[in-house]
Amino acid sequence: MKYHVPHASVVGQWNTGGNIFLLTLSCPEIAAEARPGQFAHLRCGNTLDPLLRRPLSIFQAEAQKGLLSFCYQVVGKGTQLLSKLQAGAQVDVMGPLGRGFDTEISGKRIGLVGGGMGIAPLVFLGRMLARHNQVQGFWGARTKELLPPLADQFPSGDSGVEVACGFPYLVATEDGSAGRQGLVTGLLEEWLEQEPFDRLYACGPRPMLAAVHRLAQARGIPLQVSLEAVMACGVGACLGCTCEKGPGDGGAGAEGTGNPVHRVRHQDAPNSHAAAETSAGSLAAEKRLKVCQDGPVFWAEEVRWDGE
Amino acid sequence: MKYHVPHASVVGQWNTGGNIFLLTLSCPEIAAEARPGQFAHLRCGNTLDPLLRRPLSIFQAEAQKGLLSFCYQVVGKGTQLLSKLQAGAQVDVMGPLGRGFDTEISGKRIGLVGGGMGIAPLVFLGRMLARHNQVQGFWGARTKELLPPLADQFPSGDSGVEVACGFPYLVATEDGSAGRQGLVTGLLEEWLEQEPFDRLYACGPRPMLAAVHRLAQARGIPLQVSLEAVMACGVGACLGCTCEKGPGDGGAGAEGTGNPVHRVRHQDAPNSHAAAETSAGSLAAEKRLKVCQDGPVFWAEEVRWDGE
Amino acid sequence: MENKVDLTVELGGLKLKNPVMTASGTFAFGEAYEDFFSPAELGALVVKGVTLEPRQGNPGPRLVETPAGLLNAIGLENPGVEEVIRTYLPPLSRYDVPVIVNIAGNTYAEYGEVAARLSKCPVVKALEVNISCPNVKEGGMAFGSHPDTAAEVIRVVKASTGLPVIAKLSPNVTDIVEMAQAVEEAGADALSLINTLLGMAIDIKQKRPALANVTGGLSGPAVKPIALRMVWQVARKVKIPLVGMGGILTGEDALEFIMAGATAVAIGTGQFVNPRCCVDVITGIKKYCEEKGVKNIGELRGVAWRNADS
Amino acid sequence: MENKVDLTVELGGLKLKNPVMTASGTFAFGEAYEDFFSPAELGALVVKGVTLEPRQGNPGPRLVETPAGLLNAIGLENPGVEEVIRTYLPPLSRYDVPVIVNIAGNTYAEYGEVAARLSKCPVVKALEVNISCPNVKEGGMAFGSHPDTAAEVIRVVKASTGLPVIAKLSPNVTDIVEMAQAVEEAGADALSLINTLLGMAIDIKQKRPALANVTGGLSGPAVKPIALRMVWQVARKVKIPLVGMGGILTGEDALEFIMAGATAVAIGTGQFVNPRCCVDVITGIKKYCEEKGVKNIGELRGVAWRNADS
Ligand SMILES: Cc1cc2nc3c(=O)[nH]c(=O)nc-3n(C[C@H](O)[C@H](O)[C@H](O)COP(=O)(O)OP(=O)(O)OC[C@H]3O[C@@H](n4cnc5c(N)ncnc54)[C@H](O)[C@@H]3O)c2cc1C
Ligand SMILES: Cc1cc2nc3c(=O)[nH]c(=O)nc-3n(C[C@H](O)[C@H](O)[C@H](O)COP(=O)(O)OP(=O)(O)OC[C@H]3O[C@@H](n4cnc5c(N)ncnc54)[C@H](O)[C@@H]3O)c2cc1C
Ligand SMILES: Cc1cc2nc3c(=O)[nH]c(=O)nc-3n(C[C@H](O)[C@H](O)[C@H](O)COP(=O)(O)O)c2cc1C
Ligand SMILES: Cc1cc2nc3c(=O)[nH]c(=O)nc-3n(C[C@H](O)[C@H](O)[C@H](O)COP(=O)(O)O)c2cc1C
Ligand code: FES
Ligand code: FES
Repeated sequence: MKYHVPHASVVGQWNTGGNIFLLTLSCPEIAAEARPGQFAHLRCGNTLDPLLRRPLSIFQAEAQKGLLSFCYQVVGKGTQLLSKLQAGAQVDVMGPLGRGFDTEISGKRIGLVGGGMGIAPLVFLGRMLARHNQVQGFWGARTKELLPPLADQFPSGDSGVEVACGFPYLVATEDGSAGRQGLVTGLLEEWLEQEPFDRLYACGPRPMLAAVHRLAQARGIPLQVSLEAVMACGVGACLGCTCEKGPGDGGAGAEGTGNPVHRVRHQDAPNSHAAAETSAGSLAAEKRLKVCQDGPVFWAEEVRWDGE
Repeated sequence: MKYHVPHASVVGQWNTGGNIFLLTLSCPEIAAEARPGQFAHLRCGNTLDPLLRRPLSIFQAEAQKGLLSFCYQVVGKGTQLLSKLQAGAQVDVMGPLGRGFDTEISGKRIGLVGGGMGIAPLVFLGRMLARHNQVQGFWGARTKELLPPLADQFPSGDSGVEVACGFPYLVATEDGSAGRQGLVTGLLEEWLEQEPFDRLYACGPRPMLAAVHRLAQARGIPLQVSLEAVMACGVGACLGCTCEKGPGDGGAGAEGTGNPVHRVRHQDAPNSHAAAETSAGSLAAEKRLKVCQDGPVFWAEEVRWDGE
Repeated sequence: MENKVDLTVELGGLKLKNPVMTASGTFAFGEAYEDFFSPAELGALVVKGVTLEPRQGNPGPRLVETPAGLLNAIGLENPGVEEVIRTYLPPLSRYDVPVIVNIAGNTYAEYGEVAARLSKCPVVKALEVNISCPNVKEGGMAFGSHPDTAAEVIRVVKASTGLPVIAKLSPNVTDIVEMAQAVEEAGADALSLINTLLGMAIDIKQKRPALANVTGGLSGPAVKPIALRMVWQVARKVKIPLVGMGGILTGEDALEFIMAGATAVAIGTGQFVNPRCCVDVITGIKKYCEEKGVKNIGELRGVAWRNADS
Repeated sequence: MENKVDLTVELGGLKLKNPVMTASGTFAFGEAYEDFFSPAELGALVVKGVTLEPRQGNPGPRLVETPAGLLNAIGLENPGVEEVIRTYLPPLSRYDVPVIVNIAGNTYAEYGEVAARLSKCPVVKALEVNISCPNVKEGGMAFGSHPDTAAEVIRVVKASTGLPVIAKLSPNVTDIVEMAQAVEEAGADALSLINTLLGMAIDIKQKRPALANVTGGLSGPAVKPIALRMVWQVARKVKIPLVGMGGILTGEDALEFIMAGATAVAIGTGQFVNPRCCVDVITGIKKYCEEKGVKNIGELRGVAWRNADS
């Protein structure tokens, strides 16, 4: 079930110092159903400029407290307006939207690879997976200020949200201002030389995803990636966000989509070619993938990489 | 001189309870030059919707403190956005604009007739005129909530602005919720039966202005009116606000315009047909009146009433 | 409530319970917004443009936001008429709402063929003929830019179907009235106006067009004044009913179109802003009518024309 | 600073110190914004449309705000060419800026007559021929809607003046390229695009058109995608330079037009939003060039075309 909450109230907003913000809303409906990898679609301001909603990954959902958090970077006018909201303000939110990460896995070694704001959904995912699996995070960014708030920096008391990862992670920055200097995929590659993973999850810029895909493919490790696209509707109505389909089918799906169309059989491996239940709602099942509805999380094989 | 102050800071905003607000800005440039009857042109919000500025009469200007106040009613999206601003916020203001009321007068009996938000500029005017003249106000509104804040209701301490009228006034409301029940022009007419005025000033809805004009004309009392018009530029550039010229010329001008084009000779009576200095800037001197530049204050004879 | 104000309208023989429809291409095939409201609340459901063969559409990026507007260059991505008939249309019979299918083609014959096939599909209650899509080289706007070709498309479609035919006009023309009259004469039962305005944006960081397709179609509140003017101009020059669209987000917006002469309205981009936009528009219209003592929505149709004349 | 980036451009023989001009009708006759910046900072000053006889313009209301846009129906209010020459133009000689006068007429002969009279006025450096005003029945858009009449106006004006002639095109046409080519062939030295789009708004409380004139011209950020597309389409199809306008508020907006192929840009509605808009646009362009190492603004002209081709 997707919800439209026109007046979710802001519980708190915290600025990490750079232009990264952590926004917490009281929004019990969405908080109760949100799964890692899903997103919400937010109006930024009440006027006709900006006109469209902005998609933000769910950074944390606490069903008991009814709280929903987002971690975002100010890049343009929408996020700029969002960043001005103070406790008590109201926001128009839709969610939870899209297909989240597959979390039906236990007793495995799992690697999470996040670049920049792509780390946001992986923190949520990792906290969940770490209960039954051995999770290792790899976080990368251009520079320190572009890393989302991690456990030690975050004043959990204030907004009532806890974001301590609860699993170990390594950090790489391109300028060396935090963690190792270099790309996060470098960290991953070194790790893989020592120790394997049973599954990888990645979210970040497309070149990073492509690199992780190459590493995973070479070693036969199942990989889920979360894609970005410019979106209008966020619910599969406009076909604005579609991308090309890869060789693998969508049958080896994930869960948590909230959309019956995508409640497909869960498979542990991505290449099982299980027959997906498709339906009229999913044009993309035929030709192209809707990032907002069939994704944003895909098995790497579902996506066309074209030698990237 | 007109100023553009892109970041005037909000000192305070006070809601009278209904949908009338009193906004005070720190804006020394404009506060130092603003004269009663002039207006400022404000951006409401920072996005492209609403696109245009909104004209608001100057309700109070305190040169020493550098404070500028507006008294406005929320009627649409611009004023709605303005009303959300809190102390510390910034507003983009242009001003002071237009030709204000003639204040070169002393030792006279003066009547001020204001309807609704039209009272705002007259309070500013009356405080100034009351120093050297005997001033009587007549304030009218549909109902009590639509009267701007008057002395007894206004927490002058908080925003640092004093708005006690400093002269007597009578109130009429159409529903009788404050003062006498009826139209403000009724109050004026009764008063005129007892005691004359040497000059009248009026600001309010057009039908009220027309009624005051008829009363004044019948008794030969010089009258200045402040007109409203939808405006784009506010400085005489777009010709969007023009209105038709009446039989009287603009020579018997007022002062405080800040625009050399309008620094015309001051006359005590409106019908003196003094030769106005016109210039290239004033198209309206030829054919039509620009409310934003030739006004918003006009001698009643300068305006075409057409039997209104 | 529903009984106090009569919101029913008639559109080319089709009776709608209220004048609010979806705009083609913004509602996919009907179920995307199911969690937010039921299509049964709509006057009519207009689905995505359908062509004879499946189409992949244009490469991405396909969307750019502009001030109070949206540029799209989807390029008529659709699974083709056969697949639409087999898979997408049958589930729509569960809603109590007339389904209108938007069609496009590369040639006159294709328009005719798509129309003929859809006519056999019982759930389809009318066809909206897109002669105005700015985002594909063939099927689209070329037909809609000249009265002769526009009329010919409508004649072919009319000859291929017994269903009511709504001609959807392009705003990218010098004289919208001439276009409207041409398709009316060719037999159109109603007109939809407007489709999107051809526009573009440039990404100055990359120094290239922001859309992969270079140009796209502009929709949303930015274009409302243009759409409304076209409805106004056409309203008195044709006898067939008009569906007004372009930037409608609220009941007030819809009422402007109705007062300009539209019989019904459609919501496109507004739906992306507010997932309950259609329902909010219906509610807004009803509320206005109740407050103003309007008994039948028909009383408001073209009322601004009468007041401007007087 | 000024020396680091070369912002000079040439427009039909006229050398401008930077590519930023005012749009006709939004700057009156040059002094309205004097307190905010000096016209001498501009590339060129384009003044309000002038006709042979004085015109009172349309009754009010003449303005309605729309989403990210403005509808105006001024109706070419102006004191007539004689009064303009006598009173309004001479004071402009005090600024070090080329003055361009926008002209309109009811007949070909009127266009010619106005052009001839202005040519004798030394302060005038070029004429911009408005064949596109949507707000007057005669002089305006009718000429600009057909290539033949548009070309004839330009031929008549060219025959009446030795000044550079800029043809200002209407966007309310099916094929802007055809219009551009027709006036180029008729001798235009440059093109301005675009004038306003014909639009309207309805006041639903009063149930009548919001403008007394019923329709008006839409300008501002809402129309930018359409204006930019027209500049893009025309840029490669004519040899004469283009002045791009429509919704420019920032240096970024201006750069989009330049990258689409415009030689200069003009600021209209943006001026009402920000009284220092023109100067801010100049600064914005300069800053971009400095940051990107652009030495001469000409390097950016049409660059998006080259990048889209590759
Ligand atoms: C499923 C999904 C989840 C996302 N989750 C997060 C998140 O958790 N945290 C976060 O900071 N950001 C996230 N994003 C990106 C976020 O949506 C954009 O940064 C935001 O929409 C920008 O809005 P704006 O108005 O501030 O910028 P705009 O003014 O719209 O654009 C500024 C710049 O950002 C680019 N941009 C705009 N929209 C997008 C988009 N959808 N994807 C990529 N680039 C874009 C533009 O091309 C432009 O260069 C997510 C995007 C998607 C699709
Ligand atoms: C010189 C001048 C001085 C003014 N001083 C004051 C003042 O001191 N206090 C105050 O409350 N208001 C004043 N006004 C009116 C004020 O400018 C409008 O109320 C305001 O612009 C409305 O903006 P909005 O976005 O809230 O409403 P919109 O959404 O723009 O419009 C809402 C309604 O108000 C009407 N409206 C819009 N603009 C104007 C206008 N300029 N004049 C009249 N009606 C308008 C519209 O037609 C519509 O019906 C003044 C107007 C002028 C021209
Ligand atoms: C994403 C998108 C896809 C569209 N697809 C179609 C289509 O397939 N067929 C069609 O006739 N119109 C299509 N349109 C045009 C709309 O139906 C409508 O005419 C236009 O968007 C104006 O209305 P709006 O401003 O309410 O969106 C599309 C519009 C958008 C925004
Ligand atoms: C109030 C107003 C008056 C205008 N008057 C004229 C005019 O006299 N002659 C003309 O050619 N264009 C006129 N225009 C059109 C502008 O010059 C410009 O082409 C158009 O507004 C688009 O640019 P913008 O979006 O920057 O305003 C006028 C526009 C406005 C808003
Ligand atoms: S954003 Fe509309 S289909 Fe994905
Ligand atoms: S508002 Fe532009 S001339 Fe008065």
